[in-house]
Amino acid sequence: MITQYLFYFLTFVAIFCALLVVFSKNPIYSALFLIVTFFATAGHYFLLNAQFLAAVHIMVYAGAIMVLFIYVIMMLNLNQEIEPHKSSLIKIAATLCGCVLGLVLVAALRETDVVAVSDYTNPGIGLIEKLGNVLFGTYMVPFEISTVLFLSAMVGAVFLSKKTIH
Amino acid sequence: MQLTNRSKQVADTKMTWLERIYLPGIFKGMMITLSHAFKKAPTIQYPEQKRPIAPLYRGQHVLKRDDAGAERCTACGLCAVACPAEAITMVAEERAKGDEKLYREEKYASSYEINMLRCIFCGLCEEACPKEAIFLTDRIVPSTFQRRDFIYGKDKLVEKMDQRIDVSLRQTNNLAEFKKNTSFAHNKTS
Amino acid sequence: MFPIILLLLPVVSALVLLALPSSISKKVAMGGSILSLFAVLFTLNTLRIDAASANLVFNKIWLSSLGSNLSFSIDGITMVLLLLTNILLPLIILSTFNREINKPKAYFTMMLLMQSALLGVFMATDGLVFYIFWELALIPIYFICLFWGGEGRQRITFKFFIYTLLGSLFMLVALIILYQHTLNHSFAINDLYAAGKSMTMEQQAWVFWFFFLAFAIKMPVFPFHTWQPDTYTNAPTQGTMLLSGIMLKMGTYGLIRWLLPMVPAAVSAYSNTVIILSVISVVYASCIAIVQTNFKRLIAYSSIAHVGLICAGIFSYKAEGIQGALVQMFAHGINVVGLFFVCDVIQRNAGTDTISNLGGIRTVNQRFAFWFLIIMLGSIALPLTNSFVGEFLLLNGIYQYNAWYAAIGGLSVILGAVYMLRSYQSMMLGNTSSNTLTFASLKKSETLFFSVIVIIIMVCGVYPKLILDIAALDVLKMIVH
Amino acid sequence: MNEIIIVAGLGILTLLAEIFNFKKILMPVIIAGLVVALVVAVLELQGSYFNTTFDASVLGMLDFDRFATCFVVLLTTIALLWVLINYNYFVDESNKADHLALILFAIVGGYCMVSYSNFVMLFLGIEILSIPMYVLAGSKKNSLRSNEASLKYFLMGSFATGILLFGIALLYGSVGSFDVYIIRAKTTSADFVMTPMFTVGIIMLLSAMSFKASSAPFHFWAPDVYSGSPTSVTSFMATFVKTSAIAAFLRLFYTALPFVPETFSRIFLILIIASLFIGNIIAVFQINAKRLLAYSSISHVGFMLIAVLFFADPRGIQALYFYVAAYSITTLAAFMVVKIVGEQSDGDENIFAFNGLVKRNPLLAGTLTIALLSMAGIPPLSGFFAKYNMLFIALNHGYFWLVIIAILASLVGVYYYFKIIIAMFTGVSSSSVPIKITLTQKVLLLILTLLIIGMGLNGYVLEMI
Amino acid sequence: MLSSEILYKIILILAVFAVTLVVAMWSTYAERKVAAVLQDRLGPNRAGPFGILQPMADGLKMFMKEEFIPGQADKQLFVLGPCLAMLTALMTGVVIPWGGDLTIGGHAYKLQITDINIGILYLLGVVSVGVYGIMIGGWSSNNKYSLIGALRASSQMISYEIAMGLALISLIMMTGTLSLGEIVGQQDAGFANIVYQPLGFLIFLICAFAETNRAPFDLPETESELIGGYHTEYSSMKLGFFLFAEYINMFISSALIATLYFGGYNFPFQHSLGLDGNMLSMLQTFVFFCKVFFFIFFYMWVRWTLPRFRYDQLMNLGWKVLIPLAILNLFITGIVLGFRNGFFI
Amino acid sequence: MEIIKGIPLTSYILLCSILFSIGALGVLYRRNALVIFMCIELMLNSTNLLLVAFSRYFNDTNAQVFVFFIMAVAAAEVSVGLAILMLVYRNTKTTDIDALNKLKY
Repeated sequence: MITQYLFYFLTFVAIFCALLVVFSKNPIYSALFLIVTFFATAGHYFLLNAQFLAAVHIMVYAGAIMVLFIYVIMMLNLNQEIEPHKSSLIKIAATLCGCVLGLVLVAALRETDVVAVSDYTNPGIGLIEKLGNVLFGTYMVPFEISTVLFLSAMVGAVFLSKKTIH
Repeated sequence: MQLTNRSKQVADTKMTWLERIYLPGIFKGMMITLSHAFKKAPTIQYPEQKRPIAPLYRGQHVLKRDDAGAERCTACGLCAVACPAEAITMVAEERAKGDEKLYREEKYASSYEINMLRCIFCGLCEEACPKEAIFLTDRIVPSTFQRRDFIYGKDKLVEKMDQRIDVSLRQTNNLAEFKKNTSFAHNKTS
Repeated sequence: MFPIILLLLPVVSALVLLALPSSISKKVAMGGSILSLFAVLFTLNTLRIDAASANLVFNKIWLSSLGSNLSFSIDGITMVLLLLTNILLPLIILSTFNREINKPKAYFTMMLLMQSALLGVFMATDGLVFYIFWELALIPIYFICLFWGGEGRQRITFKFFIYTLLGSLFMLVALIILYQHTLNHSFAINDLYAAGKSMTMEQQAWVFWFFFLAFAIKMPVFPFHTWQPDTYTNAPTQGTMLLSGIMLKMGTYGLIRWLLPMVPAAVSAYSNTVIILSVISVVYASCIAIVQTNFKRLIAYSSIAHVGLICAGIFSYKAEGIQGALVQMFAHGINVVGLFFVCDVIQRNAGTDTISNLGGIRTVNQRFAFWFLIIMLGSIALPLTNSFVGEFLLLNGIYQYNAWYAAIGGLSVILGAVYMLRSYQSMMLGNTSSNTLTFASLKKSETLFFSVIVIIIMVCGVYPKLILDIAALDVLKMIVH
Repeated sequence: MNEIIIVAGLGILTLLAEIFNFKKILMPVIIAGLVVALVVAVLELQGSYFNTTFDASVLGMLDFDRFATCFVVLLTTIALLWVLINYNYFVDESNKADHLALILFAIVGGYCMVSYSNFVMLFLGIEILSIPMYVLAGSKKNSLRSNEASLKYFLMGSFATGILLFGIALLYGSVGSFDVYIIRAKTTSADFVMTPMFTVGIIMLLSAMSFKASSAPFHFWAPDVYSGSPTSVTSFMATFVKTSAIAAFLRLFYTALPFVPETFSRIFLILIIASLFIGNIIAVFQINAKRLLAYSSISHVGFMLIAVLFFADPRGIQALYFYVAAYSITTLAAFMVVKIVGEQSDGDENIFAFNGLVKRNPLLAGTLTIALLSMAGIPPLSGFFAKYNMLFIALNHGYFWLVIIAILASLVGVYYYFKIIIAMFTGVSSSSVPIKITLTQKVLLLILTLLIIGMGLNGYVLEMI
Repeated sequence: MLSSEILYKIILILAVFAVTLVVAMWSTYAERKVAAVLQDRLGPNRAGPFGILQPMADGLKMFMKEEFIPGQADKQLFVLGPCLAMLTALMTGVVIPWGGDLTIGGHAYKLQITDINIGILYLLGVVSVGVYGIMIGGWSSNNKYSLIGALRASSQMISYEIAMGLALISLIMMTGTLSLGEIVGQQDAGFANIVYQPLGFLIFLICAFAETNRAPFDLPETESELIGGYHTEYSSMKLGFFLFAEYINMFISSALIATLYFGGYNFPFQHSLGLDGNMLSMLQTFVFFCKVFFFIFFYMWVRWTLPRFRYDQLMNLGWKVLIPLAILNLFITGIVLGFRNGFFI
Repeated sequence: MEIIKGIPLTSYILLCSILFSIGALGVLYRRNALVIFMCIELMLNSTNLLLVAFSRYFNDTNAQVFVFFIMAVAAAEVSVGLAILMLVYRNTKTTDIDALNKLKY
């Protein structure tokens, strides 16, 4: 029972805050609402018994990514959104597009009857041991390859942020 | 030019590895601070404990009255002239009939102000005074919040009859001798 | 062996030419082209002795996954065109003597490459190879026109290029369709023939029209001709000669070699339409030629008229018609090159080729007028000139198909006479104008050029068997087949 | 896998070069490394060596089958040529090591994209390729255009990544695996029902992949990014990145979802036709050479997608491979010339900068002409054979009208390619100073020209895969 | 769940909160007192005996002060900042094991609010969220100094979190668990982790200093340059929250250091004392708090010994020294573990 | 575990679809590059949630590992993206993408 209420509460928070992310005038409010959305998602993870991911989610998204965002907003001092010539036509079109996409998705996926496994005899899938085994077993190669990704992201970020000397 | 023996020669030598990791240095520093924990605190709890003050301590001024309670000051202005900080101002007035009890001379200071923020407590006013009217005492000028409160008028400077202030504490023998000399006018009794 | 030698000779001479200093480019190019001419004559000899000689065929495995092989062969029909090409090329190069050419190296390289490509088109017996050479022939001439052409050449040459490319792309589609119907997935011409015949009528119709579009644009036949007069006028003289003298024949050759035997059902169904188009083309072009004020444009339109007749003759699908077409192709090539050289000489000496600005050249330069006269007569198919044989045979063939068409087509001879003679009259006869007063006498090379042309005109006119014999057998074979 | 290790190692070596200061010999080392990678790939292709060094767990993620190895060979060749062509670009660059490392990492991403057998690797490969590209697009840090290109590329690219991921998630939801072979087994089994979720997932995957391959109508970023980025980077994007993207696109169906192109052929046709027309028609109005080439590349994607649509055709994959190879080599040549010319006119890549190029440097003009003719599909250049194959396949499947559309579109294409050619040959240039190029550049130009001419005339590349 | 257990948990939560708050309150007092002691002074001694009631007075003063929100500030966020700081500071206490089991009525109760299996990750997560309070507070003040303070705080915390995480990973590799309860349990059986992870401990210690914005890493609130940094504009209890949060963080990080590296509530020879369970637990809790107080003292000790870093030095230390060191530590740990598990043989 | 009993998988799918659409809407609706970027993060996040839900209902760890990789990539992307944003801001003093119009012909 309580999980259902929790589910609805978290869902409401997630969607409401996601909407506020889009419609807040001030970028920092967008960022803060996004953080709340992330927390709601993390709550969902907990509900889905993926504690490890929930913690990592908080650490990575709320703890690192959004801090960077807010850091940048602060550094660029984007207090008030400056969108003077945003034509309402584009706004309407964008809203329409988004709504249509949402409608299509919802309509298409409304009736999905996914055959879920009925027995949850193996509740440990969200646990770190299990995840670790899969990650370092089956997914060894992508794990190694992702280091290349990080290296390139790092080199790239450093390169872009360096001041050029003429 | 060497002024003291405590100066240390500074050299820009390359630090050794051990110095560069700083940990031993930090440890040394920590030990130094820790060692201070075991030293006796030299604090004096002021209102309760007081430090002894020097006999020559020059504190807040006082305008003395004579034994009969009349103000000694005749508003000659010598103190103001002598004051290097120009902290003293006064207004002189002629003694009115019936005020003989109040003022010793025929002329008196109707207003006498010392700006305590300017005063440097040098004591020259005291020395200049021919009437033995102004003295520096061992009292401390209390702090206040307003600037104007530091301009002391006669209300604060002239001693109250019921709280006579003993100025003899700071008076050296030489001075006492000198002031006892009756050939000076101010020591004459009227 | 011969095909590949013929193909590579111009390329080799182009390479040699590139390696040598530009001052002797002309001579090298000349030498190379004459060498080619000898080679082709030698081939002709072989063909006469033994038409089935293995040396006349070249076959090499090439893009096997595409079903295409490097295969060339030479038969009588091909031979006529090879001969034409290799005779004309020395002449065209000769026409540059005494002319200042900007960047001669590139110019002659382009020409020699063009020659190679043209020979490839004529000799190819593989669909893809044919297509490649077909397109390849376009590139050098495009650059010749673009780089050495006259005012406004960017637009005009581009139009020309797009037109021909459009046509050839449709031909490519037709080739692919044919290829897909071959049994053993091959582009070999015989397989394609077989495939074409095996197709349904509707498919044949598509293939037919796609092929025809490509050839019609190249020839050109009304209503695909609009690129031609502008391009002829605009191109440098040698470019025009190449275009009209040889390239044009690619279209007519294509009809004979690729279209007619490929989709017989469609040919018989649509030949009427095509012949009507051709006849319209003849009359229309002739009429327009009459009102032309510019001599070069006039030749261009006359060329359309001639080609129209050739096209009609071919589609009559009679031995006479095809024979006539071959002879006329040869003759037209020679004549039109001669005419364009005439035009070039006039242009150089008088500074203009507007007919009304000229006049009385005969009084200034009689020999030139004489050469011009003979070439002109050849062009209007006077008996004893080479064209006469061709036109006669063509009309004969068309007549067998339909007398009315022959009658209307025959108008071309009369109309041709009208515009040619009129222009000759107003340019050569009458009073000299300020432009023609200083008409210089002919240079040695020019005389040589004209004499060769005139000799060929006369010889072929008097003894047409020379040409007729080469292809007679093959034409018969084709008709019977 | 060997190539991945070699190139990733090279990348790390490059970063170390910055620290240990051996930047001088860096370029030769990298070129040598790439050559080694190429040789290894070719040896693998011939099946002689190296094929059994990695166990099944590696192969569960990456599958170096013939398809993958062939594309690895192609990608390595492109990369090698690119490095050679842009040798000068790196000589006077202060951030040489950074740039090179990014490029090398991007190459690793490309390898992953052509050899994935699990969607994780597809996703990672795309990202490893994209992230260096986002950075390199903005590598001209003081140029507003470069910045803009970078930002647009980045935003659009991440958006597409989001869509791709959602598509993968939905696909997973309806099939239950990320492994392409399992997906193939499940989706091709008899009792597989196409749920709406599956369909939506596929459509999202398609959209994202067509974005990465810059096919219309997901092409908006391409012209801006191509024209804003430094020319060297643009040439990398137009060749290497596009090749990887198209290969990944094809591999998706080749390995995982063989029935999808048929089932969703309408979507493909829309993509193809839109690419052909949008690419070609908008290119007509361009006056910036890089932008023009960008639009032309969009139209080329239209052609490539024909082979993706009909990949089940016995010649489908071959045709695509050849097309991509021909297109890449041609584009490399074209961009090389554009870059040299652009440098001469202070980074201005307008078509007018090409005016009278033939007088200033015939070799450059010649190479560009050949390249453009090849792109226009004029025989016997490789571009012709490439397009020919595509038309052939389309006809094979009875898409007659598609062929007609393709032909009309490529005729339009001829128009703008010739705009540059005409400018080169007849335009009056503002300066008549001859453009000097180094001997290496000359040799490279010649090699590229020969490749463009020779690739089609020789069936090797076509039959390689 | 048993209702008694729920009741117990509620009591424990309240107790932990209370203890945390009390410790934090008296930490302020301790700070001043320790400072005085180390500087040969007396420190606060007027309020109550030895000034022990000083925190009360301070708190009272804080409450009585005027609430002031700058006109240009973002009102909501200005209030949200200190609240967040306080919230995240308080959230960390739930996973720390404060002592052994208490047996009441035959039922064993753990002296730990919850022993979730990802305890360390939870801690890292909460700590990483902790920076928001400072950032939001600093930004919403609309003051240059506050903003710079907030920027410094965020970059500093993010930078040092990495090294801290890496140091912890070595520890996790060694212990093989993320649960703090288990880590403490393991140290009961063997040596304290400091013996195995001296370098990791050092890194963790330094990072803990940086994460709590304590001297010598108190760049975000440097009085001399930033007039108090992110809380320049704050007054009254909102300022109190910020200060309080800092002390709570200090307390919790001391507790963490003790738990992770110094055996938690264990002490040598505890089982040979012959005490019964509950007594032992009490003693253990006492020992644990002793350890914690030592580290709190250590914090203060360091504060009054070492001078503050310059900003670039701070970053250099974090990125160029600590992270490589942590990676080295990780590497060494990996190799040693590999040898121990026979991976290389 | 009956923790998710009573909540059908469809609910999660719908939730994720809606979140995804809101993200996409934001990308189209907003002009500020930073906010667009945030909305993209929102989209990635909805994907993560969807995968986790699937993983729970399929009892399959693979999806969670995939989420792990998505998070990793998102982090890398953010670092590069913000660097690019800063770069743009340094030159234009704005993050409004409409101000970036140098690349129109």
